[in-house]
Amino acid sequence: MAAITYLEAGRRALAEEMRRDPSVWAVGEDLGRGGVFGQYKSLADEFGPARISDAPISEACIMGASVGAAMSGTRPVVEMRFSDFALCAVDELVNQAAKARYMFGGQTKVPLVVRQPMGMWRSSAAQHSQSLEAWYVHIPGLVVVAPATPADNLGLLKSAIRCDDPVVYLEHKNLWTLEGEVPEDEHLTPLGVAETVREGRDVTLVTWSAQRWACLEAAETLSAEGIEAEVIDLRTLWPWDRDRVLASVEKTGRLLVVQEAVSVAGFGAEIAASVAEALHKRLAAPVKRLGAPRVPVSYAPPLEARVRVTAEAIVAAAREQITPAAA
Amino acid sequence: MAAITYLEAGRRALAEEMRRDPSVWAVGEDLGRGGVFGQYKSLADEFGPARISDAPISEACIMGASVGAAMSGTRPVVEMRFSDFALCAVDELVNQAAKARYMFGGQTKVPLVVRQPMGMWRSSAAQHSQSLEAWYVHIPGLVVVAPATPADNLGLLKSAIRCDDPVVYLEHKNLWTLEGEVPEDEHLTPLGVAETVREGRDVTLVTWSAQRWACLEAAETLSAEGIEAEVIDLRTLWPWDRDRVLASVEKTGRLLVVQEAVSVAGFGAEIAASVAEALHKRLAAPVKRLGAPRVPVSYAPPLEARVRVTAEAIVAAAREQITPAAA
Amino acid sequence: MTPAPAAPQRHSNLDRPHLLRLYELMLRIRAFEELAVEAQKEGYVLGAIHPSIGQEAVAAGVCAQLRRDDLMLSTHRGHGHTLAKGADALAMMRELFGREGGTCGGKGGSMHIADFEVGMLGANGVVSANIPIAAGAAHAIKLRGEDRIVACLFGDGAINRGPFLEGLNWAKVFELPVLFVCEDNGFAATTRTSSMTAGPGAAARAEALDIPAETLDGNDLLALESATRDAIAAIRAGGGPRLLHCRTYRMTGHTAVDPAAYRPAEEVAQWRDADPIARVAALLQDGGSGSDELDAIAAKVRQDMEEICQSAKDSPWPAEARAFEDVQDMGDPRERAY
Amino acid sequence: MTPAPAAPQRHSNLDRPHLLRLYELMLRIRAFEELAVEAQKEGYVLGAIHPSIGQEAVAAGVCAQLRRDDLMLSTHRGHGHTLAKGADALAMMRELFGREGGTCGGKGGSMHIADFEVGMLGANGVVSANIPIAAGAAHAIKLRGEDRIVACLFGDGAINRGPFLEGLNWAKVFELPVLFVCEDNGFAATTRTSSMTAGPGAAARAEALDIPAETLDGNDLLALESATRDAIAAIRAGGGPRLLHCRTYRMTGHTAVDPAAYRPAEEVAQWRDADPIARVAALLQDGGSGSDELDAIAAKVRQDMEEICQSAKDSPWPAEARAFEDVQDMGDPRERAY
Ligand SMILES: Cc1ncc(C[n+]2csc(CCOP(=O)(O)OP(=O)(O)O)c2C)c(N)n1
Ligand SMILES: Cc1ncc(C[n+]2csc(CCOP(=O)(O)OP(=O)(O)O)c2C)c(N)n1
Ligand SMILES: [Mg+2]
Ligand SMILES: [Mg+2]
Repeated sequence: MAAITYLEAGRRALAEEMRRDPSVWAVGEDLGRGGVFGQYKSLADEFGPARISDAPISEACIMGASVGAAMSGTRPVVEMRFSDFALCAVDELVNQAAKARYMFGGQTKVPLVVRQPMGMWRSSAAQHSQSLEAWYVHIPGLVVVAPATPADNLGLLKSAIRCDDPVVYLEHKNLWTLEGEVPEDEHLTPLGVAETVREGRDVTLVTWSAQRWACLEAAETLSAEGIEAEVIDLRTLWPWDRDRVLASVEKTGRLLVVQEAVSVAGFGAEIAASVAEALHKRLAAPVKRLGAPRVPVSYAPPLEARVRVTAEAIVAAAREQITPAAA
Repeated sequence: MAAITYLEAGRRALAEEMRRDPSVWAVGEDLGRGGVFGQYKSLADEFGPARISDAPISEACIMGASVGAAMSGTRPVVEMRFSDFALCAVDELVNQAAKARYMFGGQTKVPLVVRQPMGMWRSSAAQHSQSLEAWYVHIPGLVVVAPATPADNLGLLKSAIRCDDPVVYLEHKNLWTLEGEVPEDEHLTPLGVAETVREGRDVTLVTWSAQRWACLEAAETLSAEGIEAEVIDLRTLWPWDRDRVLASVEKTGRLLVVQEAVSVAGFGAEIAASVAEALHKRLAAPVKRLGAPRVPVSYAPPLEARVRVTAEAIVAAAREQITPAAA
Repeated sequence: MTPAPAAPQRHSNLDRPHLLRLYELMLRIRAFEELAVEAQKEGYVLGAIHPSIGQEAVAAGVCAQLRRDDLMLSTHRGHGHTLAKGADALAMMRELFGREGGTCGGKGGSMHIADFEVGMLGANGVVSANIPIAAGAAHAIKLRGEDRIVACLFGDGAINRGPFLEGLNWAKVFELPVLFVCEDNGFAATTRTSSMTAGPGAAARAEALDIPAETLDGNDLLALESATRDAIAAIRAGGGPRLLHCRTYRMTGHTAVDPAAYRPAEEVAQWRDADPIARVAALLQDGGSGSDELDAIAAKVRQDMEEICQSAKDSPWPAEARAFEDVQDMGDPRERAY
Repeated sequence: MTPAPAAPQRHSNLDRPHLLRLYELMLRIRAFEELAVEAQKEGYVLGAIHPSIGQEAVAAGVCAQLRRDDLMLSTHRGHGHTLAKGADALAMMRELFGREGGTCGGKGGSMHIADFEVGMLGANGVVSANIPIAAGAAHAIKLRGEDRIVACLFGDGAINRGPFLEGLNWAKVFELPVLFVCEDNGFAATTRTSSMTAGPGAAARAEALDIPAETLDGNDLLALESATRDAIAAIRAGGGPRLLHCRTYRMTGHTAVDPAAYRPAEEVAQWRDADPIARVAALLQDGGSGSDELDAIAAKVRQDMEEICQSAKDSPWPAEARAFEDVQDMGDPRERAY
């Protein structure tokens, strides 16, 4: 084991897969100089500019060309820079990549990975801060992944690159510098399998991406109060690990979904609804979601902070589920 | 009262608002010849080609230009032809139209209406059949409307045009030829207000758009069996009429959400989750959603039909909520 | 509004057997579409059909010259291209009827016909969306060091969408083996394209990107063949992308059910006189084919196609379970539905 | 790689008072950005800053010539344009610091500065997205029969995105009053734009759409002024859109924290010698301004800007409730959150 950053883990994953499989290549703006966050640093030295390819500012074509390249014997890793810019390439991702295999009756597959750095990070404001995982989960044909740790960014990115489906791969910008232990040998995290990060008997916190850390912090605080929260990091949002979540809520009787995204019509609604459908009788308290209010993200630090889901908010919500305030 | 089609109702709404307010104009491909479904037929004769404007096949620019025109003293009605093609204009709608007012600190508003004919219709296949209302509900800044009757297509489109927010206006292609009574005088349907289409005590069916009709058909069948379903047509999906839905489920104790869209991470999840959160104790049965499986829409009629939510499926689900099959 | 320019004949000595094959191909394309339109009237085709009647020279002059292992991407108006690339007419007709055994198992329909066996990577229901995909297929070819090329067909309306610029720029920046073909029939649905297009069009826009381009009479089979041959040779030799701008006309409405009342009758008549199939027939007659010979070919083609059409009509529907197949490897598409 | 071309001087008789005003404006822009960068180092600016240091002639030569009621759309690198259009420097600096009283109340930051009072309809965080918006603002002007124009600034990297094509085509098809300005600093972030751009660039692409275009030394204030004046006159007279392609250079990295190690030092040095402010100073000296006079202006500008910066630092944060304001009229943005 060695401690590396989340960013470095992604870099290592790509390098390992490119060494292993000559059909893997990466394409995006500025990749030759390491990419906007340095995720591709020095990869062009090892793999050359054809396989670590620069691109014009043409998100639609970066995505569309990758669809064509994926249908023609290569496995592109597509860098969108900020998940917000993927909105310039939605036809290509949703109408083309996600549907080609089905529309064409199974004649082709579209094995590409779209890296979309997501989330709030240092006053990035409304056009550089979005978390739109719910959109992609809603689209048949797509796999959706959102790693929260360096080990998972290594193991999930490698699995995503090996997956024959188009994968929307959501790294969180606020985690780039996070350090964590990572196996030195080949490390693959299976897609579709959640991690139970902490066991507990009183309430199940279901989360993904950066909110994993807020949940863990909240769980510590709750534990000091005698409330044991089970924390599940979904890691893959489609397919999500339904069995794991249901088993946990079966045990705890309480579900709190924690997401950074806007709560309204967010992915948390899917989980809350699914659990309410499946475990109504077992629930000791109503299912509950925490997420952002339905507002764009502000630039000013106090306004940006105002829409974050904090550990304190999680603690308060969990407490409330266990001991409802008098109405 | 006179019976007109859903399509004609939309045409009348636009004509009335254009007569009333010279700043209203419409823009989209083929509008000068009536638009792809005839929704704009002969409007260019009355209003001229500048106000019923053709457009190049440039969805991104149709949307983007409308954002600029909306910020500059006009009220564009934007025709996207098929909601699927709006995916070529997502940056313009989501990153620009929806966020401009907020990002710019309230200096401007973006009063535009994006007409996006949606839904399954006669073997239109995967790129001409989508229902993506959940996406837009998730985006702060947008209003989302989905009329199901001629009267509502008249009254809601007029209200949408008068609204100062960007409105995603989802007409259902399968309803174009539907006839219904419409007031002859000015008729405005308020945004954000659901319609209780049928009262009932046993189960609440919440729906919108074309599924209103499947729900009504199902309610008839159920009624013959002694099950009285209350049918609520939301009409506006954001803001949705939460109070109406909660009051109904408070009464019936059961919620069944019926949607044409893919169920996973669909808008129905928001409603189901919200009701489960708010009314857990009151629920006599688990909340339940009906929607499409997570597959693209097929061309072949039997495969297309396979993913529709039918009246029979609604009846079966409602029955099951009332008398659960032995486990 | 202007009639197709009378392009100079490039081939002095005619290869009659070759021309006969292309003549037959054009007739097959037309028979395929005429029968498809009839079948739609009879209720066999529920989705939209966009006929290419009048545009068959582009299919025969361009697409038929690709190698089988070359790739091709087409549009909503792609039956001709697809037949010319070698796809099976019965599988295509079945696809239009939504039947088992269709090119896409009935899941795509006319607008999504694809036949990967012959390098046909798909029609597309989204105008211009095939352009970046074509660039990407060529990118893969270059990465893999192959000598294949990609042909990308699109209409005159497609050049006003962003992916046209992005895809052409991409192909030129990476010097990719793509033959771009603008099949300019003067209209985008009901809109006269010139009214919504700034500047002279596809060729000028390509040239502004340093992509060599040529404007052609799109109803002149020989001119198209010759220009295509040159372009393909240059592309295959590593010369980067090229564009052919082919001016033709759509003899039907935008879809089979569009009466196309927005076009002056004289204009339609003028172009009817420039019918590409009739022009090839005239060439063949000049070259020595008797009208009997030509009529016999036409009759045979028609009869074969009628059999194909009947066979498609008799084909079974896909099993319902197919609705859930070929979505993706990961996850159960039925989860939480119903 | 090539240095800015030495453009021929167009103004023979210099309007010195006017030039002094533009000189002062350019100094103000530079002082604004230098202080913003310093403030970022001190932790006052959390978001990204994209300085336009070295590019001030475009702001002064183009944007300063717009009428107050003309409209303008800018980019992520828009401080200079915005100051030249007449926005208040204190409100802008507050915006960079995320404070109450910022142009957008602190909600936008550097990449979303807008000042509708002076016709500045917004910087944009999405490259090229301002181009269709500008076309639409001009569309509204035409629909309303006004004589205003819209200026739309974008970088050389922006011309490879689809909205560039779509927006220019739109403006030409509808003959709209837009002045497109490509501020070509040779780079798109860390990428030398020429490496990812096919053909000669913005002007050639505009001309392929029949939009008159001119390529200019973007560090030559007088050349820019003269070309802009002509273009604006033609546009205001109803002549449809025009494009100016201004070749300049970014003296800093892409953002204030980018060391820009990807550029050869000689290239940077060459362009430093072509500093647009120094060039105006030289002109003024030729025209009779003493270096004392010029130094005094510079000192005054710097001092004013330091006061502004200090005042911005002392400004209060926006109240938290502002997070929920100005989202939209319909619906409660707090619903179901927390
Ligand atoms: C992005 C997009 N916008 C609109 C449409 C609807 N549409 C289908 S075909 C067509 C006209 C296309 O014109 P052109 O490219 O000239 O091809 P043609 O139909 O003439 O062959 C339009 C507008 C579409 N399919 N995709
Ligand atoms: C659609 C989109 N893609 C990528 C980015 C990231 N980005 C911001 S500025 C920039 C470079 C833009 O280059 P150019 O247009 O030349 O403007 P300059 O920065 O040189 O002024 C890039 C790639 C973005 N903001 N929007
Ligand atoms: Mg056409
Ligand atoms: Mg630049």
